[in-house]
Amino acid sequence: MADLNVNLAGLQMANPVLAASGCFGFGREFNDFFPIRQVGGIMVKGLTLAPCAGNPTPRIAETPAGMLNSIGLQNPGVDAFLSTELPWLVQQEASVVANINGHSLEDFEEIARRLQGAPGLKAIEVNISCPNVSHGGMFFGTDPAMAAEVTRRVRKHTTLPLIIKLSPNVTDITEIARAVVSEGADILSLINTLLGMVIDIKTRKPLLARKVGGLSGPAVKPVALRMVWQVAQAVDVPIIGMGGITNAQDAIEFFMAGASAVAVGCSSFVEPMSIPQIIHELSAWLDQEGYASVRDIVGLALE
Amino acid sequence: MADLNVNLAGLQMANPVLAASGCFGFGREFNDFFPIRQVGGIMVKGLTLAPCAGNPTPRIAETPAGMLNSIGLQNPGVDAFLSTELPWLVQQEASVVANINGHSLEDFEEIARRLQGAPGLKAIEVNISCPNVSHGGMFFGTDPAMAAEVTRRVRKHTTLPLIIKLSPNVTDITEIARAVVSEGADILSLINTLLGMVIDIKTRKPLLARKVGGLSGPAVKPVALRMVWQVAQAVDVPIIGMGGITNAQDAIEFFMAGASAVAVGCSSFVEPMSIPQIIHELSAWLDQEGYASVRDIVGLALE
Amino acid sequence: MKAIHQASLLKNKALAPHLYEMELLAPTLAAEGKPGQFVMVRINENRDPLLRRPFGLAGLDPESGRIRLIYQVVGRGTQQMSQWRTGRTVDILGPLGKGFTWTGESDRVILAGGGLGIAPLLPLAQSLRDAGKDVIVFLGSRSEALLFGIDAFHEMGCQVQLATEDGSCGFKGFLTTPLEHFLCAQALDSVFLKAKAASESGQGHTHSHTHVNLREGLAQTGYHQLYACGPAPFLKAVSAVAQRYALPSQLSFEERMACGIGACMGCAIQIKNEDGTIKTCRVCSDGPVFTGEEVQWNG
Amino acid sequence: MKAIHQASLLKNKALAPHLYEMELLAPTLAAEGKPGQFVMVRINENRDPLLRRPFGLAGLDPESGRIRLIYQVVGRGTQQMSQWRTGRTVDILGPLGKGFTWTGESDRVILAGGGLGIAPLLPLAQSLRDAGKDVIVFLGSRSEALLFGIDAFHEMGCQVQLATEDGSCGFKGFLTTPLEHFLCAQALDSVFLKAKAASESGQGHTHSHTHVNLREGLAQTGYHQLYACGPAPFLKAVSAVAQRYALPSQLSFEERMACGIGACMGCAIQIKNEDGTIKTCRVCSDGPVFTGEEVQWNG
Ligand SMILES: Cc1cc2nc3c(=O)[nH]c(=O)nc-3n(C[C@H](O)[C@H](O)[C@H](O)COP(=O)(O)OP(=O)(O)OC[C@H]3O[C@@H](n4cnc5c(N)ncnc54)[C@H](O)[C@@H]3O)c2cc1C
Ligand SMILES: Cc1cc2nc3c(=O)[nH]c(=O)nc-3n(C[C@H](O)[C@H](O)[C@H](O)COP(=O)(O)OP(=O)(O)OC[C@H]3O[C@@H](n4cnc5c(N)ncnc54)[C@H](O)[C@@H]3O)c2cc1C
Ligand SMILES: Cc1cc2nc3c(=O)[nH]c(=O)nc-3n(C[C@H](O)[C@H](O)[C@H](O)COP(=O)(O)O)c2cc1C
Ligand SMILES: Cc1cc2nc3c(=O)[nH]c(=O)nc-3n(C[C@H](O)[C@H](O)[C@H](O)COP(=O)(O)O)c2cc1C
Ligand code: FES
Ligand code: FES
Repeated sequence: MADLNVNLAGLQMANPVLAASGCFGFGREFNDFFPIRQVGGIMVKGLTLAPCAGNPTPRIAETPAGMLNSIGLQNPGVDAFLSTELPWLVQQEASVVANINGHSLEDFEEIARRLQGAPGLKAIEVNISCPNVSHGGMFFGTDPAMAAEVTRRVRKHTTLPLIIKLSPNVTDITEIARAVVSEGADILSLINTLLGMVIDIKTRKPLLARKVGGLSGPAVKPVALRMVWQVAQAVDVPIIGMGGITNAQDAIEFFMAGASAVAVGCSSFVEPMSIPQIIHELSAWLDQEGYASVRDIVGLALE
Repeated sequence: MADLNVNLAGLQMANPVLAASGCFGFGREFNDFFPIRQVGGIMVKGLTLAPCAGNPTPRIAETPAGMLNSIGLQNPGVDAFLSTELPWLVQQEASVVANINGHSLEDFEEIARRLQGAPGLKAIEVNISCPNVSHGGMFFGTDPAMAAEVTRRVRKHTTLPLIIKLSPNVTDITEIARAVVSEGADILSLINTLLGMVIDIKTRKPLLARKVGGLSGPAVKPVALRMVWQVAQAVDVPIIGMGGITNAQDAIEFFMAGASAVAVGCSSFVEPMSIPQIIHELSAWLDQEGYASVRDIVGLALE
Repeated sequence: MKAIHQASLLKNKALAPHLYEMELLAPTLAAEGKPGQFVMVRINENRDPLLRRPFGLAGLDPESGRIRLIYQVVGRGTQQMSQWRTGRTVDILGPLGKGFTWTGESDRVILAGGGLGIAPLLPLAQSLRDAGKDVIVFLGSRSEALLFGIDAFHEMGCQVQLATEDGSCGFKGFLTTPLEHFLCAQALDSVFLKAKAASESGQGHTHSHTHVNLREGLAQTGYHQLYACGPAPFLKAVSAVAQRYALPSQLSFEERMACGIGACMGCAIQIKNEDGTIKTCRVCSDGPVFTGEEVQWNG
Repeated sequence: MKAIHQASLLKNKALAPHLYEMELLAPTLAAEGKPGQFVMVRINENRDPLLRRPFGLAGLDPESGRIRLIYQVVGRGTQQMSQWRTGRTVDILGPLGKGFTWTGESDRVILAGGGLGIAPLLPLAQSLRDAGKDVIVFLGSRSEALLFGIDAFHEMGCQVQLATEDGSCGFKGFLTTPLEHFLCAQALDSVFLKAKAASESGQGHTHSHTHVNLREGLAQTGYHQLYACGPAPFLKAVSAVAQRYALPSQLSFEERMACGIGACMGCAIQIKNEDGTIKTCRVCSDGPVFTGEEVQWNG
């Protein structure tokens, strides 16, 4: 049996398959399908300082081999997370990563401050790439200076492994990657969603109430993989790769492109058992190919 | 019968459905399936100054609802186009747009110069967004100043309607759009391909010989549509929208997002009859919905 | 328990143009599913169409292990479903959502179904009849061809009233009109009876408080609950009628869904808390059934 | 004429694990297709998998209107094809490419097929036999289970020689070894005969120019053409053998394809011009058959 353990800059996980933020809620729904402690790490739904009701519906549009969402960070707020969701998750022995979102630099700082010392919390993922909010959101992630500044601010307030989640909606993702690593990012996660749109030709209007939304799913996989491969060559920190992973083969492509771990997003919607299935298939493939550890395949496709 | 005629800044076409560059060769292959004069406009395979052999194989990789290509502008060169391909196309009564590519600013100028006055040529499309060549290519299209400079140089040498083809691999496509319009672009076409990658987990290497390639097909449609919608709000010139169009419904979404014409790319590979089918379905839909002209639906989904 | 089922397709037949009935062998689902719950159907093993499609449970037979779906061909997914041949394995996720609820009392209930919203009322009516209730069903659609289930409701011993927009069958117009007539008549009857009783005992001033009395009137008829399913504007209209008669309603909603299990927050609906504040709920897991009283209608 | 055909699936059966034979009713294709040409099969009506899959024509029967494909399950597309049931309509584009060519002479030809490359040799052998030629077929694969068509070749009156990598059948090793043995033996025979004749007439110096004589030798045997189909390394090896004996070869190539009709430039191959310069050709429309002499092998 191949060793699935990974340690990403202090983020120790029993296996390298995480649940992507916003695609696994706070784990409760999936516990009906399998024990959620089986997930390498759960990146919970994006947290904001205050509770957030999100955007009007429709918030979901199907696209070829993908989907758009414009949820808009609907979540109970960081305090409810700390009082209700986190303890429940820890009780399930889940490995939890908090995904944090701010409308301002101060928001990010304040959330990080509140999370500091939270029992059982394993890491913080800073979402500087949400395309679905008007203030902040992706704006922080498309400008290197701004991305660096968010990182610097959050870094001050947390001793946890710090993950910065990058936006694919940029000309040069390596520039942003370098900027946030230079300010103390321990880990990079990518990609968040690509900005997209669907028009309802019956109503002659954008289908989503918010007009544009974030594209994810298999459709984006080639873009995500390319970006992971580029970033892996540009910086020296571990990468959590995501974007369109639906099976172990997809995951293996990300490892070979240089990711040390992967996250599964909207595949969990289509197949609630996606994550345990991928872990199982990954392990079987490593055995079959004679690898002792999943760490042995990281970066194989880099020159 | 709804009127399908369009006139984009002097580029007059019998219908608004073009063949996207690189996806229709020089028309010969499709003439076996239908008379190619039925196509609104044929954007021929990207031309370079000298003949070009392109990249090593594999050059094609399938992706979820899409494909990567790394052809690398294989073409017989602008002179062979003028002596052999263009006359044949004109003889077929095809409406021809030359897609031009340079490794340097001088290349672009020289090609434009040689095309000036070519009998039957209807417009020039400047490809500043090819992701598959090492010199020039996409590099010209991801920097607003560079994009503006290419436009300015080509503008000097052509009296034909000037189309600039934009790259989607940018943080803000409206910035590039504005830059090229300010230097005399008559029409914008978008999107070219998104940079992507596939890894062959058997060989542990990128599947394409060139490692990365351009993603196109239905997968990219939501991104293309969003960009057309953004650019339509940012500039005042007509837009040729493309990216993942496989049927009239897709095309109508692009019109509603603000495109005055659309181009069909890799759908022609899967269904050689795509273009005439789309024209036919589009016409039927316009009749059914009571529109007198396709021009009446342009921009309906803009606020 | 929510689970993925590999169901065998037993029947897939057209009821009307674009309207299909599907029967599937899925014993666990048939045993555990409740009226008002739904399932999500995977269209194929590929990644396009990507998402599962939600359909209300339109029939539940624990004995034969069968479930029924009734669906309309509106897009690519349902188009493909309509081509499926019997014998095929269908990948379905369910049962999902909370479903309708009812009390143990043998009172009288009203069901209102608009278009495809008729489907989930079929197993509901059965359960309500099994619980010993009087059931009257109002069915509305664009035209006669799109109505279905009428015989089934009759066989269960329900009263049935019809409305079609084109008048091809039953009342010509929206279902809310006969519904309102019915409620009004019932209430008037009881008000009249009460008034008669009162006047007979010499305490009559019936004409001054008509409206209040109509509300009270209905309460006395034994109608304590209305169940409705259909498009949002239909639910809104039905719920408005019900509220005029102080009739509690349970409404089953539709919304675009990615997961169907409460994880993606895609299917939001605004719900009023007791204190009047608004919370965002999930149609898939907090619903799809909400009470007419708690829904915050927008627009 | 290249066209899209809606063919009816008549047969789809496993020949060996992961190896299938498909028969389709496609009269125009069956009438117009030529050995060495191929078709592109659409996997489904959705957009994933997006691209058509190329398969060589493995059987052409103009009389019954049938064509045959023989395919191996290697990925998602072929996996799904293997599940198709008879009666289904299959969307195929063809005939594509240029196919093999032959002269009207009733000479002798050699066929070499590696793995799935055996498939297009079946209709080729038939046509060559019909043209009155002597045909010897060399078939190679990893192991016996993956060989097919042997009986068919025999029935056509071809000689058949086998090679398997694991030795489960015929020569143990690559097909190039028996092929080379055969050519060598043939050439030696004819050289020997010539030498014998020469020495009998007193002009013998046979031992000094062995190699040149072997080449000339083969030419005198009546073998003027080799046809091969299989993976690129196989073609390269076969073509090297053929060139040692100055035997002209026609090789059928595979490359990843998007369009199959010559429009996308995806399927490039480097071909030498007469003057030694290199041009880039398209496997799909300029090929898939190229001569061993013109191919520029890389690596
Ligand atoms: C809880 C629930 C129960 C339902 N029960 C039934 C039923 O019993 N019978 C029936 O015919 N229909 C029912 N619907 C509607 C049904 O889900 C849609 O008609 C169906 O998903 C359309 O799929 P399509 O691929 O044919 O259409 P497309 O337009 O191609 O679908 C594209 C996307 O939009 C979604 N979508 C489109 N229309 C709707 C809609 N009205 N509601 C939700 N999502 C939609 C699809 O699920 C898919 O994700 C129900 C919907 C919900 C939410
Ligand atoms: C001219 C020609 C003739 C062929 N004839 C036959 C035949 O008679 N029998 C047979 O079994 N196979 C044949 N092949 C190979 C066959 O096309 C592939 O095995 C098939 O496309 C694999 O599809 P998949 O979806 O199962 O694999 P996947 O790996 O999922 O396919 C992914 C993509 O890669 C392409 N691809 C994968 N392998 C190959 C390959 N070897 N050659 C070209 N494209 C490939 C697919 O077409 C598709 O676009 C031929 C190929 C060519 C070019
Ligand atoms: C419905 C939905 C909600 C999401 N919410 C968040 C979020 O709150 N925070 C975040 O960082 N990313 C969010 N994402 C992005 C995912 O975490 C992930 O980066 C993206 O979906 C790509 O992965 P996938 O293709 O596997 O879905 C969301 C994605 C979806 C589909
Ligand atoms: C095989 C291939 C070759 C292409 N070659 C060119 C080219 O030479 N010049 C160019 O401007 N765009 C080229 N493109 C991009 C297309 O013109 C088009 O912008 C893109 O494919 C998006 O459209 P689609 O999704 O409909 O294919 C090429 C695309 C493909 C798939
Ligand atoms: S559909 Fe995902 S939460 Fe309801
Ligand atoms: S596959 Fe398109 S040119 Fe050959």
